[in-house]
Amino acid sequence: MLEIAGLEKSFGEVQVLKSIDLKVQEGELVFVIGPSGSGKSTMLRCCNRLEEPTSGSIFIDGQRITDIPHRDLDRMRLKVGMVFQGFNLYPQMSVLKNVMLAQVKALKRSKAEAEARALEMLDQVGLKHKAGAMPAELSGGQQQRVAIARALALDPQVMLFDEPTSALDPELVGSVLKVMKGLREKGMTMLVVSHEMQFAREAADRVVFMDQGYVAEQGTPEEIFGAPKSERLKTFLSRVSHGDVEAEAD
Amino acid sequence: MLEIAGLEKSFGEVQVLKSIDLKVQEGELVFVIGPSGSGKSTMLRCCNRLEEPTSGSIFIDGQRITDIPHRDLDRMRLKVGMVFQGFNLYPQMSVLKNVMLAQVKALKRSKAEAEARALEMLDQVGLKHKAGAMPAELSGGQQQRVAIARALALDPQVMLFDEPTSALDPELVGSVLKVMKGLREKGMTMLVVSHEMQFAREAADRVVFMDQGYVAEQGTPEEIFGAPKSERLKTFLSRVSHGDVEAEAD
Amino acid sequence: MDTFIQTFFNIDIMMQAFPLLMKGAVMTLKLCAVVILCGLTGGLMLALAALSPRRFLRWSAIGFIDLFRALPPLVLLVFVYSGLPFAGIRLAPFWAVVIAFFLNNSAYFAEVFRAGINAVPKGQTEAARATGLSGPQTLIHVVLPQAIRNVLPDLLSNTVEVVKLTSLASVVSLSELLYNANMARSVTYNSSPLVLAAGMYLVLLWPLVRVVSRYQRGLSSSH
Amino acid sequence: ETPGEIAPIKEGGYSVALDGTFAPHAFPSLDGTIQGFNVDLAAAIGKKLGVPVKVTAAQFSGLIPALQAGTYDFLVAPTTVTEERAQNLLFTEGFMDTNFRFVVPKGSDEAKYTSLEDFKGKTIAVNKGSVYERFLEGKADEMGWKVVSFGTNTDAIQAVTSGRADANMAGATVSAWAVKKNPQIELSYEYPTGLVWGLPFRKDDAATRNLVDSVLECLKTDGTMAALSEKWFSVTPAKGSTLITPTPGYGTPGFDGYDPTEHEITCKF
Amino acid sequence: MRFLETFFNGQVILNYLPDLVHAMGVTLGLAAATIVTGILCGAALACLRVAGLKVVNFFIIVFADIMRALPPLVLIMILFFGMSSLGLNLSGWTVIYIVLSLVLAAFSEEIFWGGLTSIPAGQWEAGRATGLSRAQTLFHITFPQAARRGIPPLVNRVLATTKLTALGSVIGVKEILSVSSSAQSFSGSATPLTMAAIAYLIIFIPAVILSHWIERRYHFAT
Ligand SMILES: Nc1ncnc2c1ncn2[C@@H]1O[C@H](COP(=O)(O)OP(=O)(O)OP(=O)(O)O)[C@@H](O)[C@H]1O
Ligand SMILES: Nc1ncnc2c1ncn2[C@@H]1O[C@H](COP(=O)(O)OP(=O)(O)OP(=O)(O)O)[C@@H](O)[C@H]1O
Ligand SMILES: [Mg+2]
Ligand SMILES: [Mg+2]
Repeated sequence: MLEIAGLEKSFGEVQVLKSIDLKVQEGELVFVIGPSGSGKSTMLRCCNRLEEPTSGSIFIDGQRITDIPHRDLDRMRLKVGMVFQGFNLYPQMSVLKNVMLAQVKALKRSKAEAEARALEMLDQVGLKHKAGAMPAELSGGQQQRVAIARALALDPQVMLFDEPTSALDPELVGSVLKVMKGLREKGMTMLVVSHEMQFAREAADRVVFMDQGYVAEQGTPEEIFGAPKSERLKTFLSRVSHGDVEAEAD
Repeated sequence: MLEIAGLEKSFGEVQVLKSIDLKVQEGELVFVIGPSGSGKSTMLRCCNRLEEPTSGSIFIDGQRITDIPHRDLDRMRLKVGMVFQGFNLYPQMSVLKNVMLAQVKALKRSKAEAEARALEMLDQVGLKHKAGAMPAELSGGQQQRVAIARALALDPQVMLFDEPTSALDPELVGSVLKVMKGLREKGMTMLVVSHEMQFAREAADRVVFMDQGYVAEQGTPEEIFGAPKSERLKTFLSRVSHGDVEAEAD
Repeated sequence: MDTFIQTFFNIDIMMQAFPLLMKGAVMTLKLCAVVILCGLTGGLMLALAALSPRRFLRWSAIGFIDLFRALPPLVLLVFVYSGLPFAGIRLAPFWAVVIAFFLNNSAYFAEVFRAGINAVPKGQTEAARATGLSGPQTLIHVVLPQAIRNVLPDLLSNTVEVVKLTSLASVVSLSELLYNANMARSVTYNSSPLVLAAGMYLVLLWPLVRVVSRYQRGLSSSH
Repeated sequence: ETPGEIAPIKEGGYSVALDGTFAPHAFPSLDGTIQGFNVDLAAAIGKKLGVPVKVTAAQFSGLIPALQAGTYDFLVAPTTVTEERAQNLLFTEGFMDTNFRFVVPKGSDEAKYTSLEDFKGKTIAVNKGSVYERFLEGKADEMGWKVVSFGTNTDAIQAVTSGRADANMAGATVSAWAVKKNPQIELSYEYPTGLVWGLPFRKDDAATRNLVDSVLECLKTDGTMAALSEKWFSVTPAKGSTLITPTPGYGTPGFDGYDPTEHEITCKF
Repeated sequence: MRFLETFFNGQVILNYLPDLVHAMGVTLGLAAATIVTGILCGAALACLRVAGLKVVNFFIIVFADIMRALPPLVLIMILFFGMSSLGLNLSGWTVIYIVLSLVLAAFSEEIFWGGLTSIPAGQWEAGRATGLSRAQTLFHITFPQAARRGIPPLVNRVLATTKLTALGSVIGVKEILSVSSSAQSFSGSATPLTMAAIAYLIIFIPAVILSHWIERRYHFAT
């Protein structure tokens, strides 16, 4: 479904991604973990060309998206749903309008159709009753679920999540993860950058560990968490799971 | 050291704190947990009168601070260090200036003295080398440690922490908790609102569970986490620790 | 085309008028110095009053701001200069201008400051108060520097306006740049002095305008 | 107030004002000082009274309120005496006649016009708020001309030179001066009005008005006015013209505020 | 009571009221036309600037700088007299309208642009990631936010610029100030000035109140 081959990306002099290869099968949920600055977000953003790859190819559903001309980008992006750490709901529109906007403007759905679909998606994330609310009136967890509904309403073939819960209070994380689990059960293909190890253990089909612009290790959750091979992954896991042991490298 | 007796607080019609009684002994580290909206922040903010209690008394070091007249509030607040979720460093000043400001303006220390003290405190939180940096150049964890240094530099008798790590990336949490652990070893009296259960287990002398404006349960970490009595606490603990099971109450 | 150049870009006439215009420019600068300073100070005070928790103070300040933003400065100036004497207050022209513009500018500046202060997160005040800083200390050391940074472009824009506004001072016989240009024009029957005056305004204000834009670019790159 | 009362001379002298963009009556030299017929007139008044007269130049909109407020003792701007103005201000007797004169582009047909009717259908530029504007507006329907008014007479003349208007109308002296200074225009028809220019005072200050009125009478008879006219207008006043003929009583006869008290003409104050 | 007679003379008020009411209409019309044109042009320029075309942006910046730095009177004189010596006769009303619109366009362009640059990148990305085009994202998402942020300074500018309609008196546009200063001169009374002040208050006080309402209405938490 999603295939990344030899992906490289530099910002000016700095090479952030150094040859990434990664496949996500249809219906698979792949988790990406790794230290800050290892290039997780950049890789994700390359997958819908929010960043332009420096070299390498990315295929979605067999179509090579890395050489699509700019004027066709918008159409391609409809196939890829993306959820950001910061939600990025449009503060000036109601929840319903947030979910409808791209349906009407990019997919050219009729208003009625878009509204029906929006309500359906809001229902799926458990927020149908908040359709009329403004984003600022929602908790972080609710905002993130709206962001998910917004992406889903466009019927994407793949969903990309960039740390969808890291800006949330602990109590609010659960509701978002629950929605993601629901998606998985419905067979959505998902690539998720996140530090929710517990969730990764339970729900992920595969876990990818990125380090310094490479895919350093990958495998089933059991392999990655139960029997990490590289030193770097071991250190990383211990740091993340007991937040208390090591000082951050300054 | 810190004693709260019969504390009540209403915002307009809504009573947020309904008779709170709590004692923190000298050198003790007390953890406050509880669901969102239960009044944890409000209670903390009453302790240095950022909120005015509606009724009840609070004593710090034997002095009743709830009837101090307004003009003496500033002096009282020097005895109580407070660290917020959002760090709230002053973005226009260097790290050093952040830590010096209140020393010079409120404590009337000389610049030289304030600077020496600031550097000492920055050293204690492991950030002496960042004294000249601007807050925006620091990671969240570093910013939070500067905020702690800023409070410590005023030689407070009690430190209050309101979710000091909840705005931090998981990898950055450790460094802040390490600093708090260091403080505990030095005998600082601390009242901490936080969801870092792991840390509470290891470091707290006592854990207080707040619910709907009451102290619903309290005890040693073993009692609270190992043998919770009330239903509410049990549900709360299961929600927080496996973020995946229950949807947030809307 | 030739008449156009003769009427608007006659170098000879510009040279003749230059000393007179320079005199005017000096008066304009003097006025600006005082007027801008007063406007900024007054605006800040008003903004603080408009944000005060005290109802009476707040509403008075808001009323003041709205009233003086609605009155044209020329009318205000004539009233100050010629109305106040009826109340037994006779002001020198310079001070009449200063007072009238103080009323007008501080209202405008107050709106700018108010927006700036509102944009400073509440947490900043709380953090400062929690470390024992007094209200005024918090304002001076923590809130204002950030507020001013938030609205620096607007402050400068407003300042540019004030400079241009000083051309009204001629109503009360202060011969500033524009009035002197008009005088020169009435002697020479030629508009070149006005173009020269425009050039002087440009020299005076362009740097300011540039700073505004530069600053805005700075803001955007830090986002 | 008693008719004919004359105020004592003010110790510290008088503060007077005019609009400084009104050549040849008051206009700047390029070094920034104000000169002109009315400036000299103010000085002559001061000389006769033996006290200083301080002349201030300001934009016209500020003059009248400041006079009313007592900032100025009187105005030395040439102000046409009209019925409406006389209701709010006191005037001295006319110090000179004010005829209206058209100014037109050099070499144009309009230069040969000899009556108001000739200007039918033309666009005429005029100084806003002047009696000329009033006059032209009042006759606009009858004469079928179009009136455009400008902030200053300089602008009105520029409207003629830039082709926005066919003619300009102003006081005869002003028009003559403009033509002298500006090669693009020439004089046309002069319309005799029978109106005069006087100096305005506050309504409640008849005593000072009377004082200055007597000074004007003196200046008219002792040759000062004639000399000023030659200096600024290059015209020797005709016998019987207002410039050299005192008017009986105080003020302008036929207008509000006229005080017919008879008195001797004297130059001793 | 000379004060009352000077500034509130009943006879004078009666005489000039009709003229002044008419002038209020002129001022209002001029102000409304200026506001609409100025803000629309400013918004269009700011949006154009987003496209990032170097040459175009250079001209926008130069335009905005000059319009903000030059006293509008000078522009008015040049456009009114200068253009007619080049054979283009614009009416006084048109000249004021053009110049004030340009000035307001320059200021509002800067305000909108400032607002646009302060919109978090995430908003752009969210729009683009859901398949909206650049123009759509600008139009539906970022510009509305920028405009709302710009409301307070924009209101300031709009008030200041529309009051500049008083410059119309210089070139014979019969707006409030022009009519009142004529009246002042005709009557020899300062009362018309009071009438002008009141006329301005009648127009602008509701405008200020409306602006407060707009500010509240379009304020949203972010
Ligand atoms: N637009 C950019 N310009 C320059 N450098 C960039 C840019 N975006 C990212 N980088 C750099 O690329 C590197 C990888 O960034 P990226 O955001 O992909 O890391 P990450 O693994 O997502 O980290 P985190 O867990 O902190 O989000 C970092 O060093 C970052 O500074
Ligand atoms: N200034 C205020 N005005 C009105 N209501 C307030 C105010 N501050 C807090 N509240 C209300 O008081 C209740 C308790 O808030 P508080 O912030 O103390 O909860 P908390 O336990 O700290 O929650 P969280 O974990 O989300 O921070 C909430 O219902 C909140 O909406
Ligand atoms: Mg990232
Ligand atoms: Mg809280």
